Amino acid sequence: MFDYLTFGLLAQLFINGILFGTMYGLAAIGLSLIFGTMRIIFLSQGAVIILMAYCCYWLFTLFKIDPYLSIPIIGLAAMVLGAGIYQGLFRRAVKMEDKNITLLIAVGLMFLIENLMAVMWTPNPRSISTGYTSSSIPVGGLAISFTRLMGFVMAMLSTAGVTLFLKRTLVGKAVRAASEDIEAARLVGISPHWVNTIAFAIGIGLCGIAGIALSTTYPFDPYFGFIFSLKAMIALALGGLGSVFGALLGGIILGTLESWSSFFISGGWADAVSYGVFLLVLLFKPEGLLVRSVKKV
Amino acid sequence: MKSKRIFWWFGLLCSIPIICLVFSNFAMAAGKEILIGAPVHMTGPLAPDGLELKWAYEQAVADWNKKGGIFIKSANKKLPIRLVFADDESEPAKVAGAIEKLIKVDKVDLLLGTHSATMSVPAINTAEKYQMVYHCTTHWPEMFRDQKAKWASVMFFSAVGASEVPFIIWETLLKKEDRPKNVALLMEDSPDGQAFGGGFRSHAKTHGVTFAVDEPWAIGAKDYSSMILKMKAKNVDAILLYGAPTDAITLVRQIKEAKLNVKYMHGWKGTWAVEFAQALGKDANYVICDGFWSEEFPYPLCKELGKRYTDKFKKRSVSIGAFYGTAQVLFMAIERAKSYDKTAVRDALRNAEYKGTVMGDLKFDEIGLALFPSTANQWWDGKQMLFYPPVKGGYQLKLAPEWGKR
Amino acid sequence: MENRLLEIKDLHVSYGSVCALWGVSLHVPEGSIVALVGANGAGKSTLLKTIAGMNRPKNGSILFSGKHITGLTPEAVVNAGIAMVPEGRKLFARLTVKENLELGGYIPRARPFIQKSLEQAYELFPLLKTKSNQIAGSMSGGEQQMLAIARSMMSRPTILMLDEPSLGLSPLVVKMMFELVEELNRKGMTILLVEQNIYQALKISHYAYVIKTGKIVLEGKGEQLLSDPEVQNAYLGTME
Amino acid sequence: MKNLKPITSVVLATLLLGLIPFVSDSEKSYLVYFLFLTFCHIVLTQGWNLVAGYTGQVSLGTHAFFALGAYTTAMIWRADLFSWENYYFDPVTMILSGLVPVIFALAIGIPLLSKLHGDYFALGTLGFGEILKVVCIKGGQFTGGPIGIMLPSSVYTTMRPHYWTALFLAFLATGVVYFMTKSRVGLALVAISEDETAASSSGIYILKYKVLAFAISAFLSGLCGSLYAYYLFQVSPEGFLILRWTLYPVLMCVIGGSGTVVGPILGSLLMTAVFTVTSIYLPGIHPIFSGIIIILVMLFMPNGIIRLWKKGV
Repeated sequence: MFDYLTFGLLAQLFINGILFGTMYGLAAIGLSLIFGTMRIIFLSQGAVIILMAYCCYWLFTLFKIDPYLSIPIIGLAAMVLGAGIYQGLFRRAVKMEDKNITLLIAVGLMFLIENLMAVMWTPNPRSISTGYTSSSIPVGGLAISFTRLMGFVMAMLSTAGVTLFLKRTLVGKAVRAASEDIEAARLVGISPHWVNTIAFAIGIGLCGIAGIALSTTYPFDPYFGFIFSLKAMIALALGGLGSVFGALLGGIILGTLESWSSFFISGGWADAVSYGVFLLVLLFKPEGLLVRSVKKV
Repeated sequence: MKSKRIFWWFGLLCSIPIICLVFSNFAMAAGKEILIGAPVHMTGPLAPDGLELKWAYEQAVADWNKKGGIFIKSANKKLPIRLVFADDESEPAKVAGAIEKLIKVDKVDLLLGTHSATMSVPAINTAEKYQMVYHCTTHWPEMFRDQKAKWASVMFFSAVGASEVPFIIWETLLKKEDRPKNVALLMEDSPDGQAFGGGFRSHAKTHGVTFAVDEPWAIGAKDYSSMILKMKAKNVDAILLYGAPTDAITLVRQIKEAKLNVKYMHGWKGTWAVEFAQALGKDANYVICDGFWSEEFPYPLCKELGKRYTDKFKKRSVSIGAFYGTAQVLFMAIERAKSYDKTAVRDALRNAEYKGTVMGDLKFDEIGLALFPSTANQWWDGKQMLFYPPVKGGYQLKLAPEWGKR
Repeated sequence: MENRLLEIKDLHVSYGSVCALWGVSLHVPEGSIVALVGANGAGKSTLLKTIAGMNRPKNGSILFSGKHITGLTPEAVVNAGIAMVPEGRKLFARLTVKENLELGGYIPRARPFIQKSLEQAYELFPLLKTKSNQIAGSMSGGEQQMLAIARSMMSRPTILMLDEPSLGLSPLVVKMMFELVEELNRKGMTILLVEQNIYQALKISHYAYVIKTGKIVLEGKGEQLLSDPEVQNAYLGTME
Repeated sequence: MKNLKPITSVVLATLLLGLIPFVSDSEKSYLVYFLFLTFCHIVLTQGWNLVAGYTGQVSLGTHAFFALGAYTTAMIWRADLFSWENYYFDPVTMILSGLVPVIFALAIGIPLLSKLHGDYFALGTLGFGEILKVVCIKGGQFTGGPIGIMLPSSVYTTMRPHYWTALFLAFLATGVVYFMTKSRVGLALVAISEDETAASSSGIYILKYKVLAFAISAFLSGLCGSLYAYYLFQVSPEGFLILRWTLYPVLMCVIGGSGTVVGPILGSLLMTAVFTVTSIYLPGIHPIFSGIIIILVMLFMPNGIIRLWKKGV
């Protein structure tokens, strides 16, 4: 039945899965910070990614700025936007016990962003077409998509950057501490609002990077993003909370899973397989596949 | 105390819309105009199509009103047409609400249809409940027949008929040695994709073609490399695909990245949008798209409609004529019935022929169904060039060379 | 007279409609150990949390070195110089020992001295230095309590509040813990100690308050209370 | 006496609302459709309220149970399961459409609720809905694939049965929530949402009550799905298995005031009115306004309208 299977094909399938999964991974890292510190089910993340993709598109068509050169501009703008979203929308709500409120604010924000984009840029799909769009690099008989490779590199660099920030700087350590136990963090003098603002800024900043990676690889329309919110959530659950690298790896596992299941079963079932695995993980190892259980003190 | 006041304010705010709804049955100036309602997608994922539909309906109304409207016997004069729209939010459950609103709040006389089969089924069901004329396009005749609607009418092509197009093209326009040997069928997991898929499979049998790859295509999937690898492994040289524009763009990009050489790529729905060509640039060349209509059709008004569309949207369309034609046929039916009474208009749309529309001559059967042929166009430098049905002295189909040799 | 470092006047705290503290007044002189003892649910932890800024009092005032700190955020209270070792230690279990300590010095006042404070902490607890890269959650209970105290010392406080430091520890470690508290006090630290282990707490404290259902019912010198028949009957009878 | 007052007023209001189709022509007035929609929303919202408002578990699977109910109705009808003449508003079909979701709720509820807390339960139920969607799209003849199952719309005569059934279901849902909260079960549920460890130590077998609440919620959603299938005459993944059928109830419940009996009713009425009116008067841009309204309400009235009122009294 699978007589056309060769080693090269499998290798290509594997690489594609990894490259594709980093996209989910990027979104999942951002989510792990936001969800980790504030327990917000931030469904508007996909919409923000698309918003950033539109910004990238704008810079490209209006000012002829190459998408990869716009990383610093968009990254910074996204961070400011993230801080603004926290201060404007979530500052009051995170204090409240009821998690539904933050969930609903996120939903409201999603409606708002999606439809604002539809009014501003029309609902027609947009895409960025450059010299390197749909070009690929041949490596030993395999073809590796250039834009996706760049996406992978960007994901790796930003994961490394965020990891360094969280591990090496005092503020980063404070973010990790707050995501573990916000009450204890307050008792050592960590201001939750400051930490949350930073978590949001980085989380949305990563959305900016994901937006650039997306806009160079895919065409997009205002409603394109929701699936990313869902998949990022799954990647996060696979990787486990509280670990940046885990979130990235969760995304890569998800991507590989989808790419293999759509090859061996059929394209339509890929989603069902990934959700099924997600449910199984939640049932049998809810702390995530990659997390060593640390006993709560 | 203060909170209590807020509550009363809130109660007031809450009751205003409800009162609005109750008393919005404003008496219409009956006999002064013909009021036609149309649900369209103004928001949601299908909004791009909805906005074109809206524009085309508005054009048709403006054209008729320029002529003074339509002669109505009971008023003994020409009455102008007025259109009201309702947003169906690209959602089957909401299209029902939109039609309820058009019938009950706006009290429309007749309905023009929304777009896409997913929406048409509940739309027709709802219109049927109120015995309201519902005249639409882009709804599959096979499904329409199943619905046994008494008040709706459809003008479209059948998926079965349209899906024969590629086989006819291969047999009539290509030399024997050029005909594809390993064909891949990629059909979107949607009612439309499934309808087409069934058509392709049955025609493949009669034309002696077997599909090397037959894959359903999940809507919004982002990675097609598995599919492409499968096609590569099976030496596919022709692809028939049905999918949304974003998905089709992604697919072609990934096909190029994977260096899969296909000499004949024929897409439905997703490949005709101008965004497809914009996103792909030169890579869109050689890709074939379907169409409902072409401004190169030898029918009246086609050239002008195409020009108006290009002036407004700065692009060409292969669909706008079908939308315009839908409204045009409804107005012709009112004109023929000399009345906008719904029974009269419905009867005028059954067992009737309408000549000289932008879609050519249309013949409605006893259930209110008219078929027109589907077209095939090839992208060439940003333009969809009509090559099927062949027009004299028109564009000739080109087969795609390898990616490196373009 | 004595210098009242921390003074609490007529404090009322309630959770929703449930009143937890009814007009509590007490004061902690500089350089002393003051113990606050009482049964489970008497309101001891509520009082500490209110001082730390985690609860908002309904009425009354908290003065620190003569300044009002009532209603400040926990961050501001720590920055003012009041450090708290919470009940159950509340370490950052997934962070390393060193990271836990560094975060102890997070507040602006202490941040410039982090390196120095770290050395001092290692000096006081040599064990922590050897385990500095270990994950905090993997240590034993006694070690964790040590870390919790060391972490709060990192903020260079003027007063240290300990909430049930002996909870869940073996008798030998409990003994060590109280010795440690005394040692800290000898080095000049003012300490407010909340304990259920009343005998030990009263033994080391200079002054003590007994709290019952949200009110102070008795107060006096530690040893004095220890020999008070009422205290003996009510609290110590059940103790060894 | 005091306890009877709310019951009698609700019964009276229901009876009065039941008279509306006699006053206002259901075939000509938009009001009847609007109220029908509102009642459907109330049923779903009360169902969600039972799980989230009273046990503190956020379920994002309402649309899955709603769709299961609709599919059950459509399948029974299509397969002519009982060889009856009429499946249109057939009580047995409707009750079965409520029970099938209950089976699924038990199947996923027991493992999910015993293992997961809070956010993971939300994600788990969301995952269940997505799996169901793929299964329905790929289900071939059995589920009708992406087209779904078409029902014979010729049986429709008037909207009155839809209206009355929706009203009855809304009344039923509200009644269920009311009696659940007044009974021992209800007290247990509130205890769960307040403090899980305390509730478990005081001897309440948490899982049983959580699963019970979840199952009743699925039952209500399934009934509502069945009713909506009778309205739309086509059961398709795009019409029923979309997240909106979950987000709307969540929104309406929280805006009205979750964990109360009257809050969800107010929330459903208000939000249905807001969505309808904005859709009519601001076509094309109304989701922007809906988004802004959601955010504003959550920022300034996070505990719901009902609590605003209670504070004032």
